[in-house]
Amino acid sequence: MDLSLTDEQEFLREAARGTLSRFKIIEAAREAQDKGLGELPDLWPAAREAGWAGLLISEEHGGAGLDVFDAMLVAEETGRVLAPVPFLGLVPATAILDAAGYDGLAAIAAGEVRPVWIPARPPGDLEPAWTVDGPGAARPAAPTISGEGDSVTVTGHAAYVVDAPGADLLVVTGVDGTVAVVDANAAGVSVEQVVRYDVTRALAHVTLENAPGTRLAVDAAVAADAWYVAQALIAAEAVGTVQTTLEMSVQYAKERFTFGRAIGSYQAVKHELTEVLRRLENGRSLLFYAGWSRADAPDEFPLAASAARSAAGGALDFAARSNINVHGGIGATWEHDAPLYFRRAQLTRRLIGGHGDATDRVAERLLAA
Amino acid sequence: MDLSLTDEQEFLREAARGTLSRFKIIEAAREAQDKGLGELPDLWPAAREAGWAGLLISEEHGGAGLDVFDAMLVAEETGRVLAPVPFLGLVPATAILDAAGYDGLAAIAAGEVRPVWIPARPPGDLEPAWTVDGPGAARPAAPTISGEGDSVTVTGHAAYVVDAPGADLLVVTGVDGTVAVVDANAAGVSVEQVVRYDVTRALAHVTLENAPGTRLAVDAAVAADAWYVAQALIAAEAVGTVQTTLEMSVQYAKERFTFGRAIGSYQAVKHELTEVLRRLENGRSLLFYAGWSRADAPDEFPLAASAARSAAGGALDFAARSNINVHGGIGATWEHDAPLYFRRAQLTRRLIGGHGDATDRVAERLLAA
Amino acid sequence: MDLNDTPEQAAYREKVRSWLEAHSAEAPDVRSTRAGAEDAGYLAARRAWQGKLAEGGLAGVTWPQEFGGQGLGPIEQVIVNQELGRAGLPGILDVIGIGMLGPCLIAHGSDEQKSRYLGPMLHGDEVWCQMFSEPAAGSDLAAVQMRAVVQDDGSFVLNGQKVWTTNAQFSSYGLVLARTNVDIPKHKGMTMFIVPMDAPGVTVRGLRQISGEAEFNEVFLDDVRIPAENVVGGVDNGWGTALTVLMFERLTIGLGSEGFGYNAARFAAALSSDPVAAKDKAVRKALGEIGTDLLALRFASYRTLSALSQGQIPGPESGLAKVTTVNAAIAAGDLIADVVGPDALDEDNEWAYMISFLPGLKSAGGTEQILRNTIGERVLGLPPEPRLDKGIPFSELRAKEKEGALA
Amino acid sequence: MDLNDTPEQAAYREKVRSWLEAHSAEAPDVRSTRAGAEDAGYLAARRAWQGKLAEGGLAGVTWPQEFGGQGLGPIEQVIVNQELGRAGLPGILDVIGIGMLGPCLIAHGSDEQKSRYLGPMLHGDEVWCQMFSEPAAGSDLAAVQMRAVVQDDGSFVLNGQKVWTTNAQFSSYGLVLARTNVDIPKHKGMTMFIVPMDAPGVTVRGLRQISGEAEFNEVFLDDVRIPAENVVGGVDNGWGTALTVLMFERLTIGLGSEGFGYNAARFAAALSSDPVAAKDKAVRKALGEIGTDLLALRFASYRTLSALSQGQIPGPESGLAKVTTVNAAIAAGDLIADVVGPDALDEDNEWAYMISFLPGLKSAGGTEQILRNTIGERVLGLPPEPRLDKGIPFSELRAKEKEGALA
Repeated sequence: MDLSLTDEQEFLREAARGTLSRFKIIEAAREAQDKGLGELPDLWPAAREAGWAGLLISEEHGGAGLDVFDAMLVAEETGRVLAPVPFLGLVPATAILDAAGYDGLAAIAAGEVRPVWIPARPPGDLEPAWTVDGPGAARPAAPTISGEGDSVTVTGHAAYVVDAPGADLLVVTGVDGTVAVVDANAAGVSVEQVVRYDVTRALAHVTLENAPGTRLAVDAAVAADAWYVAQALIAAEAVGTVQTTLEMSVQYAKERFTFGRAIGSYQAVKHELTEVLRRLENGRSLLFYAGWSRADAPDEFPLAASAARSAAGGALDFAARSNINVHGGIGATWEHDAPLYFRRAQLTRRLIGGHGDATDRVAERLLAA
Repeated sequence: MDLSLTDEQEFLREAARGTLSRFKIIEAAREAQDKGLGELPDLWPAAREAGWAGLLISEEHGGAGLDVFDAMLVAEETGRVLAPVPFLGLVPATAILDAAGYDGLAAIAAGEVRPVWIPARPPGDLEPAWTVDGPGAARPAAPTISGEGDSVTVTGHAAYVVDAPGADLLVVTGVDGTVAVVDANAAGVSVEQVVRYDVTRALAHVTLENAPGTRLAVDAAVAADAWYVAQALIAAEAVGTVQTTLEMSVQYAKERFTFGRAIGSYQAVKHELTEVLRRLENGRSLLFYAGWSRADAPDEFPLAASAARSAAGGALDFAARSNINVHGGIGATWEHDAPLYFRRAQLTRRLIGGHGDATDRVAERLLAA
Repeated sequence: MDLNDTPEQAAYREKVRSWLEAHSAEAPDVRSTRAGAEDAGYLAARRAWQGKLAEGGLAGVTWPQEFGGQGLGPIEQVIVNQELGRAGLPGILDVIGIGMLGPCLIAHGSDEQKSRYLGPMLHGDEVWCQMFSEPAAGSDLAAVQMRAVVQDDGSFVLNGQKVWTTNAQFSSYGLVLARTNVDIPKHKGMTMFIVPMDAPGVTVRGLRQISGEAEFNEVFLDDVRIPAENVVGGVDNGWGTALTVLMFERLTIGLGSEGFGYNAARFAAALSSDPVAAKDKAVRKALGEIGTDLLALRFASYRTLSALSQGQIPGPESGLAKVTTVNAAIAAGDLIADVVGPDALDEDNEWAYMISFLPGLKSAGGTEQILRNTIGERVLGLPPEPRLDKGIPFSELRAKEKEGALA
Repeated sequence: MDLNDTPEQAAYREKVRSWLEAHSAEAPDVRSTRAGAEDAGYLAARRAWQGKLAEGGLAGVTWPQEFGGQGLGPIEQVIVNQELGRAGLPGILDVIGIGMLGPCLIAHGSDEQKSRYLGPMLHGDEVWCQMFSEPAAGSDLAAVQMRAVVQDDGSFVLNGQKVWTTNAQFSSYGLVLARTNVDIPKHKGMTMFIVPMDAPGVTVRGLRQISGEAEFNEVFLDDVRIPAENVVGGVDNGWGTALTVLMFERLTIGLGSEGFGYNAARFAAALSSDPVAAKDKAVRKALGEIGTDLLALRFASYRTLSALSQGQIPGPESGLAKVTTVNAAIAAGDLIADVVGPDALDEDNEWAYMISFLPGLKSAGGTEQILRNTIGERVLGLPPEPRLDKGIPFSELRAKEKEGALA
């Protein structure tokens, strides 16, 4: 029984933290809120250099051949600083492409070609079809992939696709659970960037109209796995963000005095922050479950990844609000950092199925067991 | 704008409190837990004497001709002391019988014949039929009332009918929303007393097999009204019980010292008890809404009564647990009073639709508006 | 239980309604004045309308007649508020001045102050703002650090910063709580001043909230010289004067209680158009709980009005209504954005604005924790927390805090 | 990340497993011993089984070899626990003695005490109970009032009441915290005693919980005379001795953490049979949240074990697992009873038993509030609450409390 990180994992995490620390991301995010996305640093060159593009790609194709748990360690670091790096949309795409033995893996591993995954939710006991994110409670059907053989055409729409702006390749799961790759610059492809509340999260609406694509040699299990990989990554990101907000809150609670006492000495504040810690630790425990099961017990991975997202997402919601509350009125002002984490929590809660769907999926798996 | 009680209402409330104070109900309930229901006092003679049987029956039929709000004042007092008096099952029955101009009203108003209402839930947007309480998430259909004209036969089953043990008349709503009266001693009628966790709440399973009955001249609106009258009464009862538990908790929090301070001086306890107060006050406000709308804005009564039950029921759940928590370990022992209120909260939460159904009905009415 | 007016109240209501019908054409439209400094024309119209309301007896309803008021009770003020709402007309511009600061001047001001300031305040010619809170004095208001140092000529020089100042950007005067004596315990060394907002050294800066809108201001005072005649209620007596303002603040909130526009019907309407959401039991459970809370507030406010009409002043427990409102609205924002999805978070969307506004509202006017302390102690009678700062000179407090000597 | 044993651990596990396979026929069935005094035969079988486990090296795994233990680490104890669970066999009867009180005797006891008591404890011949808590000393354990007055012959006479005493009804000895000096501050005047439960003046009374079952006991001491040689750790040094017990208590809980049998699969199974409930989004939301919490605990316990295997002792934050477990189980009880209806509240129903058991469990071993204080201070580094009882002689505390002089 040893859950400690290997030396390689420690190094990967420290390197990620070091890479991201070279950028003043939070400051840039505040600027971007006033002046536009152009204020954000371009983190992709640094990410390429750090080898994040090929983390999950097997070594024979030029990648590092690491596990999803390793990618989660990086995601925790990006979450800590709200890094606007196209990692969440990338990793599930590379998981599928690697499984398919896709031709262009070397260029992808090198970061020369950046793929993005269009989130597609696997069918469940209440929703028998593959669906994508869209407005409203009824989830739209995933795109249609037509044609026999390798060359296909793809038609459909997906809203709020994370990291789609600027991507080179779209990895599209069809309503039937098959997967195709579409060149983002191909005819019939529209990638419309949108901003929703959190400037550090790149989003686009993707529309495909008879777009030409290439079918990948993977079955629906690989497409489903990508969904849970994304859930695990969001969970890891969220754990990182919660860690940051808890540090902020604790620091302030020690320094801010009222009625002659540091506010952290009052039970109301102290117990709220221990509640953040409780949720954080539960989320972190489930990151281990997700990472372990992806490698060693794949049958449990959908449950583990969904639970991780549910717990970490709930922790982030709670921590982001709590952080503002502990800071009092000043924590709810434009110039303060606390709202940036709140914005992250608000948007992430509604992306890639949303936290609510992850919780429902936990129940579904438990009820079916 | 004057929400204060009239002199008559103040008198009714004081009289109810006085009547109930003549009995050592809580002590008897503890005894009954060990030795059986025979330890409970028979409150019915006192209730008759106080005129509760005829509260809602019009004066021309020998009753007091009062409003549901007045009955709620009495219910708040019965809730304060967990009085095992057959009031909750009686009042909706008399509301229907009075509306029907039922023959035997004088004897009922005098308390010589005691009717009980079999809770029947009016159809909603998700459940189009009249249903009764039963085990499981699927609510069973209400009994079938067959036959043309006044003489009918009734067949069906209803579980956990409050105050059914010892009742003389059953007021049965059919699956079609018509209503019939059945003599509890008639052929084909079985009333099987059951105890579920709260000895102060008389319950029975009622089975009707071609039981002879008399159709009442009321439409489905009257049958539906009875459901909401019951919701309003449960809400009032719960407000009374919460008031008692809050008083217990506050008293103990002032007297119990730990680490040199009364426990009520700690924020964790203080804020929990103000949360009980907040919920109590919201519940009480909705009692006014329910009482007012029943008399002056009947279209709003289903919403108001459902909201009152939802709020007061939630308050009772919270307060009953909080009361045990404030008392620490000793509050969770058999000899202590706190568990009696907890038992009341647990059972009531699942009777007559349950709190969850009331909350759903609030949403239904709001969505339909 | 009677939700109707007494005959006297009905007659008063009729009088108010008639006046409003006769003058409605003179009223500007209803619009937020929060960022109002940017639209001088609209502000001028609101000032003029306040003047007309004052002439018609609909401003300063509860002020004594000798100061231009009507000498009526809070229930008449509520009737005026209700009729304004019913007619879709804006009320007075200077709610803070007329509701809280004017009554404080009437209670504690000198005769000269009353005759100089109350008239222009009532008629909207001079708007006032309340300058109590500071960055390090929010929940613990008695911790104000703004210094007022007396000069040889008896005047005072003020230095320091105030924050969360509503309406400062278009106010003529501020009522300022400042510290005149640091050698005595913190509640005892404060003084209340009338500060002209155009005095040299006064700087007003908008304070943007999460939404990006400047709902409040920061106000900086740099060597602002204020004559001794501008002291309200006596030197070193500022805490008592401030408590009067806070008491009237609670009363004003009790009389208003519009719930910030957060009501069950509005939230339900946002969900009923989505047929999947409307049949989703989890959505309905959340909506039912939110709706129940907000419906309770309607009759809670009737209970407050009923108490007011019998001459009772709302106790601190009325603050629980704010807790209920804010938390229900937060839950509603979460629910609606969950159903609608990220489009609800578009900055131009009404729900995004609400979601951004609520975290600030949660701590505005005192945190939920402080409110629960107060209610637990004053309503439930629970013992207070130990106070470690009692009896210690203000000048020694910070040092003692830092070394943990108080704990 | 490796959930598997090291080679050494695997070998140990294999050894344990073999022993258990060889001796399983000698073991009694697994059954609660809480109300066990009523079944003397079963208790005798459990004592005998503990003796066999001790002979096989599977009891006192972490005790030093000189006292009959194995001198191994906590991870080997966990392996034993896991293998017992896997084989469906009961463990030792006297978890409290071997896990907490024996280690305390080893740390603080005299040589005579060690040689007299540890052997019979280890083999189940003499069961021990922990007698610390009192009606007025629960969260604030240092407030114990039980008096121990020294006599002319050096012996002590004990008077007072203990409560929440597990296993007292079949224990041979109790480790008793009592007050020997009331004229010094409360943490300083306590002494730890070994008390024979059959001494004249000791009365054990079952304490029934909400369910009606006596999960704990009250123990009354009336003029119980105890010789000086039964003092553990020195007169007036009882608080330090007690802290040792509490540290081993936390370790024991960290090693066990079976979650009281509350797990996600069990709760889901209770709901999956109801097809309407299984498709109800509100039910699923609640189940998903409960399940998520309980699933987290599985890997939380692996994290604890991983830390233990590296020689770290679990910190107070491991107490958060109990908070999560209890609150998730409470939510599960509510959910299941909502779906099943009142039949779930039939006293014979497993869910009624759980619903009755949880409110007591919530405050057993320290309330959630005290735990959150400790974690906030020791893990997050937040400042402590002001302590008003410091440095005040115990004999003056109650009077000062009552007059509010401490606040």
